Amino acid sequence: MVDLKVTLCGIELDNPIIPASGTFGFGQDFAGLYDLNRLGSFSFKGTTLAPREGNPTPRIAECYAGMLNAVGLQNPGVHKVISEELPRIATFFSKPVMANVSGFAISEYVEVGRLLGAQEQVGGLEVNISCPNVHGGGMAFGTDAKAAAEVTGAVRKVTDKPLIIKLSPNVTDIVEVARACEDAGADGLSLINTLLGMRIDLKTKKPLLPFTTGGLSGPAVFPVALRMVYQVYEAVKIPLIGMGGVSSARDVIEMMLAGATAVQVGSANLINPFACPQIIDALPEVMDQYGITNLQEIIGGAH
Amino acid sequence: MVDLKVTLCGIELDNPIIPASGTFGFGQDFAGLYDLNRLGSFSFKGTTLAPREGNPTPRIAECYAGMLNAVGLQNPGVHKVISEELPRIATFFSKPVMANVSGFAISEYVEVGRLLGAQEQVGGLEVNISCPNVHGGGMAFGTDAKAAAEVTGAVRKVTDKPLIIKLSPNVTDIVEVARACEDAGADGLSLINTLLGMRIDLKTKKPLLPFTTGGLSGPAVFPVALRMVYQVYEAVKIPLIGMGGVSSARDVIEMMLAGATAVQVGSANLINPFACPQIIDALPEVMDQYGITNLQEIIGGAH
Amino acid sequence: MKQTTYVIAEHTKIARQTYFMRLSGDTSAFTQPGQFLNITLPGYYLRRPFSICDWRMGEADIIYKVLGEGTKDMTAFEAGMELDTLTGLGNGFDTSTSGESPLLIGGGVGVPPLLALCKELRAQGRQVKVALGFGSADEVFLADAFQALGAEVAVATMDGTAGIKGLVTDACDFKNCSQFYACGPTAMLKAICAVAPGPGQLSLEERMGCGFGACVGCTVFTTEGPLRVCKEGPVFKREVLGW
Amino acid sequence: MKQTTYVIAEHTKIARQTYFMRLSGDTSAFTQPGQFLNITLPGYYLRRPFSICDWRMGEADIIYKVLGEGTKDMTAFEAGMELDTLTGLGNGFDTSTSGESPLLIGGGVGVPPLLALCKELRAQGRQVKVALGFGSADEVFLADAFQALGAEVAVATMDGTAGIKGLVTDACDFKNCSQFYACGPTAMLKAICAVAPGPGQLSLEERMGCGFGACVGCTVFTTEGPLRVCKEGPVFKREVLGW
Ligand SMILES: Cc1cc2nc3c(=O)[nH]c(=O)nc-3n(C[C@H](O)[C@H](O)[C@H](O)COP(=O)(O)OP(=O)(O)OC[C@H]3O[C@@H](n4cnc5c(N)ncnc54)[C@H](O)[C@@H]3O)c2cc1C
Ligand SMILES: Cc1cc2nc3c(=O)[nH]c(=O)nc-3n(C[C@H](O)[C@H](O)[C@H](O)COP(=O)(O)OP(=O)(O)OC[C@H]3O[C@@H](n4cnc5c(N)ncnc54)[C@H](O)[C@@H]3O)c2cc1C
Ligand SMILES: Cc1cc2nc3c(=O)[nH]c(=O)nc-3n(C[C@H](O)[C@H](O)[C@H](O)COP(=O)(O)O)c2cc1C
Ligand SMILES: Cc1cc2nc3c(=O)[nH]c(=O)nc-3n(C[C@H](O)[C@H](O)[C@H](O)COP(=O)(O)O)c2cc1C
Ligand code: FES
Ligand code: FES
Repeated sequence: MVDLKVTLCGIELDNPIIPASGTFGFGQDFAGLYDLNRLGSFSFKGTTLAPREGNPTPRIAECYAGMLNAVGLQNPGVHKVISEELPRIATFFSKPVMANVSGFAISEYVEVGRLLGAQEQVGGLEVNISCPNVHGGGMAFGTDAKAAAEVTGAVRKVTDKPLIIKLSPNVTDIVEVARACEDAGADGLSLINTLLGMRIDLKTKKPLLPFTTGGLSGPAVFPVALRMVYQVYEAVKIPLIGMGGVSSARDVIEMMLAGATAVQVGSANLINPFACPQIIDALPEVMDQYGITNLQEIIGGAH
Repeated sequence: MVDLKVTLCGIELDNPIIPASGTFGFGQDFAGLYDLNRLGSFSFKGTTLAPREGNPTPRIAECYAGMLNAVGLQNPGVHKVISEELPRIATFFSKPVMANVSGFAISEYVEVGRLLGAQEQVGGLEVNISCPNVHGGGMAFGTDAKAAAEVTGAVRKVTDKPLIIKLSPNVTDIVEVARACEDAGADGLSLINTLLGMRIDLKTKKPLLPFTTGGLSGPAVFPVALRMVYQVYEAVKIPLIGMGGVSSARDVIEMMLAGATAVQVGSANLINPFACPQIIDALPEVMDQYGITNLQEIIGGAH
Repeated sequence: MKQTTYVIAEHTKIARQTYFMRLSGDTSAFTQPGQFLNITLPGYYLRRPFSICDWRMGEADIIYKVLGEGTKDMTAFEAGMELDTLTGLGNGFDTSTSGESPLLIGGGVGVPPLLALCKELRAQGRQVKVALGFGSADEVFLADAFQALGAEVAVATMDGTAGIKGLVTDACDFKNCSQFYACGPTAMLKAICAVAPGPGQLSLEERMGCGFGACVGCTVFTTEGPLRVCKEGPVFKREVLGW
Repeated sequence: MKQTTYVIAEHTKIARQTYFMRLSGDTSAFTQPGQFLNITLPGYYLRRPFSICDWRMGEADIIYKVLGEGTKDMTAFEAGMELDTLTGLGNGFDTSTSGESPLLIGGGVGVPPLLALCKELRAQGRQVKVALGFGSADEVFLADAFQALGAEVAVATMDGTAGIKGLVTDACDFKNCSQFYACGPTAMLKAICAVAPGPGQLSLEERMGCGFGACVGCTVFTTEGPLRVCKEGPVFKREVLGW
C-alpha cells in the first residue's frame, strides 16, 4: 500500500493533485465527469474585485507541446464568486478549495483576498501576481521582488488563511522574488505561471493573439518549471506547489523530488478532461515502479 | 520565382538559413551529407581561448518537444580552431562563416574575438554571452545589461567584422539587454540561446545532468523565442538573427515576420541531419502559399 | 460530453480540399444537430473541433476542409485508424422554435451541421429551404443530400460556376421564413443578420482551448454577457448576439 | 551515415522485457559489427540508439530491452510500421587485430552487437569464446545463436538460474585470449578491465543528442582527449580509454 497524502500549509490533502487556476473554471464543467472529491483540492479561476469580460478573441494559439492563452482574467468578480460560485462548489466538492486572487493594484488584491479568505470553504489563498495577459498589473508585481513583497505583506494583514503567492517564470532570478515573498509573510509559493510567448498567423502575417503575446503552458514548459521549483526549494523554507506542463504521474514525482509539496495540473485538463483522476489512479503503480511508498517523504528528494 | 536572399550586417546571404552554434560542430559531420554552400552561412561551435573538455556526461536529456544540453563549451580552443578547423572548413565551405566567441572573462572574449575576427574566412563574430552550462561566466554576462554592454564594447574595439551579440532568454527584460548591446556598438543580435531547465532521473531520484541544470532548446521554446525577437525588433535598429525551436519553413517565416533578418536552426539538425537543406527546399513553396515573393521584404512584417 | 475512441470507417474526398469521414463508436452523447466533437490529432497539442454533419447509433459523420496543418495531416488518415475524441459538445440547434418554413443558410465548412438539422426539421414535417454558399463549383458539396431530404436548395458561388453568382445572402429567400438557421464564417453571419428579417439561430466558430467550457478561451460577447461558444454555444439566438 | 526508412518485418519477444526486431530497408551504410542505428519514435524528440545485432543486404536486426518510456512504446509497434532511422553510425569493432582466439564478453543489452562480430570472426576462422551475463534465466537470449556459430559459450546469471552464478567476469576465460571484445554497462566494462590481461576493445553507451558527431553530447574522456562515443566510438581500445 502506498500513501498519497501530503500536508500543505497545515492542510492534509488526500493526494497532491490540484487542478490549476484557469483550467478548471469553478469546477462545474468537471463535476459531471468525475467525483471532484477525488482531488487533493482545486484552484478556481483567477478572481478580481469587479467582474471582467477578458480579452477579445482569439485567446488561444497552439504551440509545439503546449498552448498560448490570452484569456485576460475573465471572471464574474469576487462578489458573484462568493454569492453564486462557492455555494455551487459546495454541491459537488466538500474539501477546502484554493482561491486564486487576482488584481491590478495592491488595494484590489487586499480586498479580494480579505473577502475570499473569510469564506469557510476556502482553504487557502493563491495570490496570482504573475498573469501575463492583463495590462498594468498582474505580472508586473511578479517580476519585481519589492512589488511582490508589498502585495504579500498587504494581503497577509487581512487573512489568517494559508497565503500562497503564485510566481512568474518571466524573471532573471526567481529565487530573489521567492525569498522576498517568504520574508513578507507568505505561507507557501505556487510556481510557475505561464511563460510569455507569441505566435504569428501566417495568413494575416500579424500576431495571432489580439494583444500580441500570451502565456505559454503545457509540456513544453516542464523543464523550466522543474528547474525553478528546484532552485526555489533550496532558497526558502515554506512549501511549494509545483506546476507547469505536468501531464503524468511521472511528471508529478519529478516535481515532488524537485521540491513540490503539491502539484497543480493545468493545460492537461483542457486536452484531457480526465487528466487529474487518471494521474491519481496511475500514481500508485509508478510509485511502486520506483520504490516509493510515501509521497510526503520524497519531497525535495533530488537535492 | 521567389527571392530567398537577405542582407545581414552588410553581408548578402543566399538564404536566411544558418545552422546554430553547437549543433553543427565545425561543419565536418555535415559536409559529407550535403553541399554546405547551400546554406546562408553556419555558426561554428562556441570557441574559447584555451581548449575545453566540457562537462561530465550525461550531457543530454530528453524533453517534450525539445532537449536539454549541458555540453559545457567543449572545444579545441581558438588556436586549434584557427590552425586546424578553419583550413578544414575551407575545403567544403566557400562562404563567410560565423565565429561563435565564448569565454569566462571580458579579456577572454576580447582575445578570442580579436583572433577569430582577423581570419579572412570569418564573416562575423557571434559573441555568446548566454551559455547556461558553464560556471562563473557565460550566461552571467547575458543576464545583466551592464555586463553585456561591457563585453560588447570591449570586443568592438578589437574587430571591424560584424559584431553580433547572442542574448540569453533567461532574463526579466531582454529589451534592456538588447539596447545596452546596441548602444555599446553591436552590429546585430542573435537570440535566443537556451532556456535554463532541468530533468530528474526517476531511477536515481537525482538531477539527470551532472551540474543539475541544462539548456532547453527545440520546438518547445519557439513561442518564447518568437516573442523575444518581436520585442527586441521594436526596440533596436540593428538586425536580428532569430532562433529557438525553428524546424520548418513556416517557422522561418514566422521568425522573419517577427523581425529576424536571418534564422538559425539548432536542435533540428541533431534529430534530422538534413533539416537545413530541407527547410531551404521548402521555403519557395511555403512562400508561394502565403503570397510572399521576397524574403527580405517580410522582415518585421508582423509589426 | 463523453470521451470516445472512434474508428475511421470511411474517408473520402467529396469536393476540392473537402473530405467526408464516417466514424464508428459511441454516439450517445449527441442529442442535437449543431453539436460538435473535438479530435486529438497525433503530433498536435490541442484538439480539432468539427461539427457533426449527421449521426446515428454507433456512427457519426463529419465533413472537413483542409485549412491548416492539422486538417492537411488528416487527409492521410486511413480507415481503421483510432481517434481520441470528445463527443456531444455544445448546445446545438433548437428545432422547437423553427416554425413551419425555416431557412437554413450555410457557407463553406458551415454547411455540414445543417444536414442533420434539415433531416430533423423534415421529420417534423417542416417546409425547409436551404441556401448554400461556396467559392466555386468544385467546392460544392451536400447540395444533393439536402434535395434528397425534400428541401428546396439554392446554391451561390463567388465565381458563378454553380448556381447564382454571388454571396450566400444572394441565394437566401427570406419570404415566409419562420426562422433562419445559419452556420459559416463570422463575416457571413453578420451579413445575414444585416438583411434577415425574423428570428434566427447562428452557429459560431472560435479558436478553442478545451471545447467543453473549462478555459474560457472561446468567449463571445453577447447581450447576456460573455458566453462560451463551446458550452453555451456554438448556436446562439440572434437577439442574444445582438446582431 | 544514411537516413533510411525501415519497415518492421518481424517483431518478437525473445526473453523477459527483451524483443527482437527485423527491419527491412537499405543497409548499405553498415560496414562493421558494433555499429548502431538511431530511430525516431513517434512522440519523442530525440532518437533512440540501438546496436545492429546482425545485418544482410536489405535487412537489419536489433534486439532491445524495455528500459524506459520509449522502449516500452516500441513493444507495441507492429510489423509493417515505418521507422525513420539513421543508419551506419559509429566505428564498430575492428576484427583485423583479433588474433587466433578472441573472447567476446556481453552483459544484458550489450550482447546483441557481439553476434555479428562472432559471425565475422568465425568466418575468418577464429576460435571464438563467448561469455554472456544476465540477471536471471528468463533474461537470457542469443546463447544458442552463438553456439550455432561454433563459439564456446559460457553464461553467468546473477541468481544462478542459468549457467554459473555470478557476474559475467566469472564466466570469462582469459586463457589463450588473443583479444577481448566487450559490450555492456560501464561498471561491467570497468570490472572486466580490472581482471583482463591482454588487449581489448570496449563498446560504450552514452546518452546521445544526435548520434552522428554534431553535438558533442556523448563525450568520453580518453588518453587521446575527449572523443565522441557516437563517432570515434562506440568501440574504443582499452588503452585509449586508459582502463
Ligand atoms: C464549433 C466548431 C465547429 C467546426 N466545424 C467544422 C466542420 O464541420 N468542418 C470544418 O472543416 N471545420 C470546422 N471547424 C473549423 C475547424 O475546427 C478548423 O478548420 C480546424 O481546427 C483547423 O485546424 P488546422 O490544424 O488545419 O489549422 P491550423 O491553423 O494549423 O490550426 C492551428 C490551431 O488553430 C485552430 N483553428 C484554426 N482555424 C480555426 C477555425 N476556423 N475555427 C476554430 N479553430 C481554428 C485549430 O483548432 C488549432 O488549434 C469548426 C470549428 C468550430 C469551433
Ligand atoms: C551506441 C548504443 C547502442 C545501444 N544498443 C542497444 C541495444 O542493442 N539494445 C538495447 O536494448 N539498448 C541499446 N542501447 C541503449 C538504448 O539506446 C536505451 O535503452 C534506450 O535509448 C532507452 O530509451 P527509453 O526511451 O526506453 O528510455 P528513457 O529513459 O525513457 O529515455 C530518455 C532518454 O534517455 C536516453 N537513454 C536512456 N537510457 C540510455 C542508455 N542506457 N543509453 C543511451 N541513451 C539512453 C534515451 O535515448 C532518451 O533520449 C544502446 C545505446 C547506445 C548509446
Ligand atoms: C487558459 C488558461 C487560463 C489561466 N488562467 C489563470 C488564472 O486565472 N490564474 C492563475 O493564477 N493562473 C492561470 N493560468 C496559469 C495556470 O494556472 C498554470 O500556472 C500554467 O498554465 C502552467 O501550468 P500547465 O502547464 O500545467 O498549464 C491559466 C492557464 C491557462 C492555460
Ligand atoms: C547541444 C547544443 C550545444 C550548443 N552550444 C552552443 C554554443 O557553443 N554556443 C552558442 O552560442 N550556443 C550554443 N547552443 C545554443 C544554440 O545555438 C541555440 O541558440 C539554441 O539551441 C536554440 O535554438 P534551437 O532551439 O534551434 O536549438 C547549443 C545548443 C545545443 C542544443
Ligand atoms: S474552448 Fe475552453 S471554454 Fe470554450
Ligand atoms: S551524440 Fe551528438 S556528438 Fe555524439
